[in-house]
Amino acid sequence: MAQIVLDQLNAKFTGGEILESGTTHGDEWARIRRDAWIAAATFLRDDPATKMEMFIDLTCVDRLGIRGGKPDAPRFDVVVHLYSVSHKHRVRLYCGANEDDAWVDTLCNVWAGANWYEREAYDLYGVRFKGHPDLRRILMYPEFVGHPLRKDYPKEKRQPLVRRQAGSRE
Amino acid sequence: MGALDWVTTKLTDATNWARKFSLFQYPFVTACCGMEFMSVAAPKYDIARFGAEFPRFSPRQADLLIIVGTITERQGPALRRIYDQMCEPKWVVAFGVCASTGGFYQNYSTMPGADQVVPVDVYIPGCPPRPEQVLDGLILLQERIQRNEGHNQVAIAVEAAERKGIDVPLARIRAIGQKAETP
Amino acid sequence: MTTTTPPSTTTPEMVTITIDGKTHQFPKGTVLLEACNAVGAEVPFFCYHPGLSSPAVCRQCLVDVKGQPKPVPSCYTPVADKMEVMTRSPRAVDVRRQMLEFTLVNHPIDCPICDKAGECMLQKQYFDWDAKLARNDGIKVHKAKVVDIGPHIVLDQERCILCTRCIRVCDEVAKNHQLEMAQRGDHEVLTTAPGHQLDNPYSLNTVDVCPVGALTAKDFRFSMRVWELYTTPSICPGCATGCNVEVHHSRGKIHRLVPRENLAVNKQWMCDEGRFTYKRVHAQRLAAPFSAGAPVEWDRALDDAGKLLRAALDANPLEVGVVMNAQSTNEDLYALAKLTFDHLGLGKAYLAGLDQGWSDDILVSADKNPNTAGAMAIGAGRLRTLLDLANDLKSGAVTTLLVVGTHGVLATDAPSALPLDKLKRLVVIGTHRGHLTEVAQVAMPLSEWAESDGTFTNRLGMVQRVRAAVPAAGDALPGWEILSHLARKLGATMDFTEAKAVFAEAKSKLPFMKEADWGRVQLPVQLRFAGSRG
Amino acid sequence: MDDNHDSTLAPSTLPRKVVLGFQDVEDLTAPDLPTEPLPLNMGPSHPAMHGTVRMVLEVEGERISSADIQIGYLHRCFEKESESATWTQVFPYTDRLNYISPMLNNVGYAMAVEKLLGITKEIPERAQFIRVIVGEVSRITDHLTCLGASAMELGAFTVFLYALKAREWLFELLEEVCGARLTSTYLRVGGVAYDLPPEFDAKLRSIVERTQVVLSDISKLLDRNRIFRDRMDGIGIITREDAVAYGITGPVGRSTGLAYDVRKDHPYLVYDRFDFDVPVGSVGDNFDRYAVRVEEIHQSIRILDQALKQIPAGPFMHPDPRISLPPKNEVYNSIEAMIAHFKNIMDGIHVPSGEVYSFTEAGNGELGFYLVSDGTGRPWKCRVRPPCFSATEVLTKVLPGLFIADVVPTFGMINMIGGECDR
Repeated sequence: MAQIVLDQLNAKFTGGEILESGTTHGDEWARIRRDAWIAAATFLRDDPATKMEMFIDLTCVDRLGIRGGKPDAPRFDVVVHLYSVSHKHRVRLYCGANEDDAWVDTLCNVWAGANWYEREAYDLYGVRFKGHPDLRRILMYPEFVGHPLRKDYPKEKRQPLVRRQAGSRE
Repeated sequence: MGALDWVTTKLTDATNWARKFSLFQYPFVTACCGMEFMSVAAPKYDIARFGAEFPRFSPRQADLLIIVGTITERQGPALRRIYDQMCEPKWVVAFGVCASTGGFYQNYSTMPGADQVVPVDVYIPGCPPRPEQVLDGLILLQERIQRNEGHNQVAIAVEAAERKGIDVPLARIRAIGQKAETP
Repeated sequence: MTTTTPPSTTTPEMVTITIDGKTHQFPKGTVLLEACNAVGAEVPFFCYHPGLSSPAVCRQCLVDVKGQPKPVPSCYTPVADKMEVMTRSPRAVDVRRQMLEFTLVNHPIDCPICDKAGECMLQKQYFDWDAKLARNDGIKVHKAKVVDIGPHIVLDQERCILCTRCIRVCDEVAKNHQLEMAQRGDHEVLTTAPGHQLDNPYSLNTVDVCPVGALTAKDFRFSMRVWELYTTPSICPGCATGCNVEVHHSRGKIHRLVPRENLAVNKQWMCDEGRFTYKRVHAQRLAAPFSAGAPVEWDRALDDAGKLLRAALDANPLEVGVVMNAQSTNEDLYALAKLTFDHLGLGKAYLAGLDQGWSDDILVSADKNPNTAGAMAIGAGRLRTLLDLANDLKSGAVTTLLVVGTHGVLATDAPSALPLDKLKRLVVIGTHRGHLTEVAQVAMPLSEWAESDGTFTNRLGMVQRVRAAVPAAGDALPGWEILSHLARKLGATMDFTEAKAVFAEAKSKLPFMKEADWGRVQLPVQLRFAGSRG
Repeated sequence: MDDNHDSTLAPSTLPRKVVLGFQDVEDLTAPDLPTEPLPLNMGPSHPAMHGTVRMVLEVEGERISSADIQIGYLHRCFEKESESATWTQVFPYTDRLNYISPMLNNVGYAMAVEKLLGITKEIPERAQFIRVIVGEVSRITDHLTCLGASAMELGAFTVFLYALKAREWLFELLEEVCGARLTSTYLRVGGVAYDLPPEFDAKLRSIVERTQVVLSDISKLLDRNRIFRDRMDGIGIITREDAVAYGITGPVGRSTGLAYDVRKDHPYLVYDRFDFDVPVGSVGDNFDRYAVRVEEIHQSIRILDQALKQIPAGPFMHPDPRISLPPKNEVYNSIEAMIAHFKNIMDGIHVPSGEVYSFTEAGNGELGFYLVSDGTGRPWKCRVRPPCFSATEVLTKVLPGLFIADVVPTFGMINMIGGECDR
């Protein structure tokens, strides 16, 4: 359906910036090299044939020890979903980042909406977004330590801000 | 002095009777249960029939804190502050399982029951509880009030304990929403 | 089994066969079922087991072979040249379904109360290959539900599907024919000889190989549902054999050990004794640091320990002794050796460990310590025995002792041969409470084998990976961490931040760890999602 | 259908005059009024903040100069919980995302898993119609609640009572369908849990008629109401460009003139068989959002009417025994069904490994589910794309320049739902 988007991408970026691309379950996706992240996004937004002007979603996947995954794949994938209101087609972009240098360039200057989504991804996964205007935690409180949606964060590890004196329940 | 006892007990009964039918509630509405709370306030299950129709959105004017919905760790200090701002005598109702025990949210962010932070008089289970259940819980509370029970007695005891030097939960509340260290 | 054994390379001669239309090459003599599973044309089975002989009694592995009048049991048929196998042909699938239906006719509706439910092969095969509703609603044949056939095992004859795996385990692994089939037809039952019990030292393997819940371990049954369990690969600390095991745990508590396939060490088996080594992780643990008999914070304990040792070193380094332990991981031992010999330049180091025990020529080794070989290699001849230590203590040649790992240093509680009374200073880093930790000036909690990452070196010199399965008891820390803190207190620079770093350094220094591999990070897998273990 | 709906109220045909109280805006901002910046904190326990948002406003006099919206007070770890639950066990969590319209979340999630399973086309037709019907009913409850609550926050308590009255009827209908008033968990992967109850058709029709009466009452109360209009007209304007850049969809997005409705642009289930319109605003202010929601309720009613006419008989669950549960009496009486039930419940449906993004039109806009499966019975990742997250984000840009009193209606018309925004 949106094969045109991938074709445009592959036609524009011939220097190996597009690591992979394909269609699974009817979704077009492309894996972008980290240094071309902004360029690819801007191109998709501005190119008349793709015109991905609507920012749908940005999140992150932690592939720590995922069964069936490639051993050398990066641990984190920043995943962006884009939509073109005029052409009514979508695309999903991946950008890998490894644990030791978990950062990706920010998309805030391409789509204003990316701001909070990137804050969330940073909050829950600890992936930094270079150039983000105000990279604070958004869902968790500032005192929270760690990044809870990482696979190695225990589900029930609470970090209370306040507790009542034990035993004072009637 | 029997006579005096008689007078005082009757006096307490009278005040309690007055209190239980003029509960000024502070609905601390956070989540799904709020929808059912609306239904309770709405015409069909008219909570006004029990003298608790008047929500006061200022803790200073309320004497019944209804905790409606999930309390997260981030919400905790705010809830505790609201509770501390209410004047004695005060009562607390946990509306729904999330406020009672955390419900099926057992994870890093949700608090396993609002009673981790404030003492609770009546727990209303259900996810969310049906309005009938809520009214039932309210009646339970009214009976407690008539019997002169309720955690406000406990709160006084806790204050006494605190005066004895047991550490004060309030003191452990940090200012909410400080700026995070930007990376 | 999830992994099939690679075809034996005894005969170099290869044969070409066609499986589901694709041609493959296999060494002559390969069992057809293994060939099929190796190439992904999965064939179900009950009675077949990679480590046992195949009697072809369950008829679940029937496949069509061109030219054969009827489907053949693939677990019994060796591959032959130009063989054409159809594992998915309608006839084969239908025949397998009918056999499965037969198996289910008399199977009790026990899943909700059955310990095997969740890792049951019968459930798996039915769901993968049949998934049709029952066609008969006759009365099921009833047999004995609770038969106490051994010290560790309970038998439920109704659930048994007569695959005879357990019989073959006793015959071929334990070399001890203790189980037998009795009766005929739908009254056939598994049983022991009258007056005898299933009590060989490998009896619990029958529970592992049992595809259904007929044989259940007394130690485990009704204690935990398997889909609540998480599994972490590790090594059995029971003896120097170093059997590969899976640690099954939930919410910080270990519930059982089961063997993990490693053809070079323990194949698919382990001994009953080893299965119970997990109990020591949760019993009598030293949970907090102690100084002068009172529980203290870590910093305080380390300070005191540092002061003690510093004083001793200033007084006379020759009187300072260090006791290593053959139960410690290579990492702990390496860190200790580095501190002792390289940094402090001490001469008196001793090796402790559990006493010798019984052994056989199957798996069990007389040396009951998992890492004696590693300790020896790291000590490089500088380690002496506890006997020497006793003498040194008597003669007063050693007045200060640093003990890392308490296993077997003393008899459990009573003061034993070691004359500790002569000691001026005693610092103990140990896992369990006991006389030693009580008399010590400073005692610090050490994490057990199942609580820390590291490697063991077994009697064959293989360096095998131990993984942390459960959080450490109380404040316990791994040895290398405690030692690097202690080193800092003693003015030595040994700052390891993770076990992997210790491993890497040890690997670069020690020849016997050259080929060792740390392996990848892996999260504990929930058994419910690991599928049936079979 | 639109008889008792005042057609002069179609968005963008209304007389507009940006007034505040009875003074012109300019008078309030005369330069001679000395002001100094003052930080003002609203929430998290502010009656109009739905208990889950904290706004740190900086005001100069009455005017807001900057706004810092702090969400996350209702972060219930939807993703972490989902990762430790089977695919079916995630449904209860989806109920509590947008808890005013749980059915729509159920639909979105179920369709995502089905897309990953590759059985989207095989869902029985009756199940698809049922999904549409309960979904639209939920949409009506969603909009009714939004309207009523916002009106109440502006002092129109009667409207709240009217809206709640109608919502109560719909809740009771849903209760007959799935046994729960609010948190339904009615859908399953491959269909729905139960068939529709008897006389559902008649009941729904009568409720719809009564609801339309209620709607006209609400319109009469609000549309000519000066207090209401003053807080609505020209307040909190969102431009179409912002809507696109921020990814704002649903009523809020459409109020800006962005004619994007998943049901129209990418029809799913059987929405392509119904004739309905997508109301679109022109200014993007609060009143457009109000009008769009009112109009959407009418469109939902149209869809319901057609769906009730077209719904076929037949199965309501996918036949595959590896997806749907066996009949209960079989489970208790035969080992085969017992095993099937056991595996379905304990192992969960085994979804092949892969990644999909599936999106539906929920009460607040495009509700997306981005699922990652590693081939086991539980999601490796179950990301939900919350529609009102973007809409709340844009407030940081919309609020500055408004007056403090405008925050409440603007925020109310954004219809930020804590469970969905914070997840």
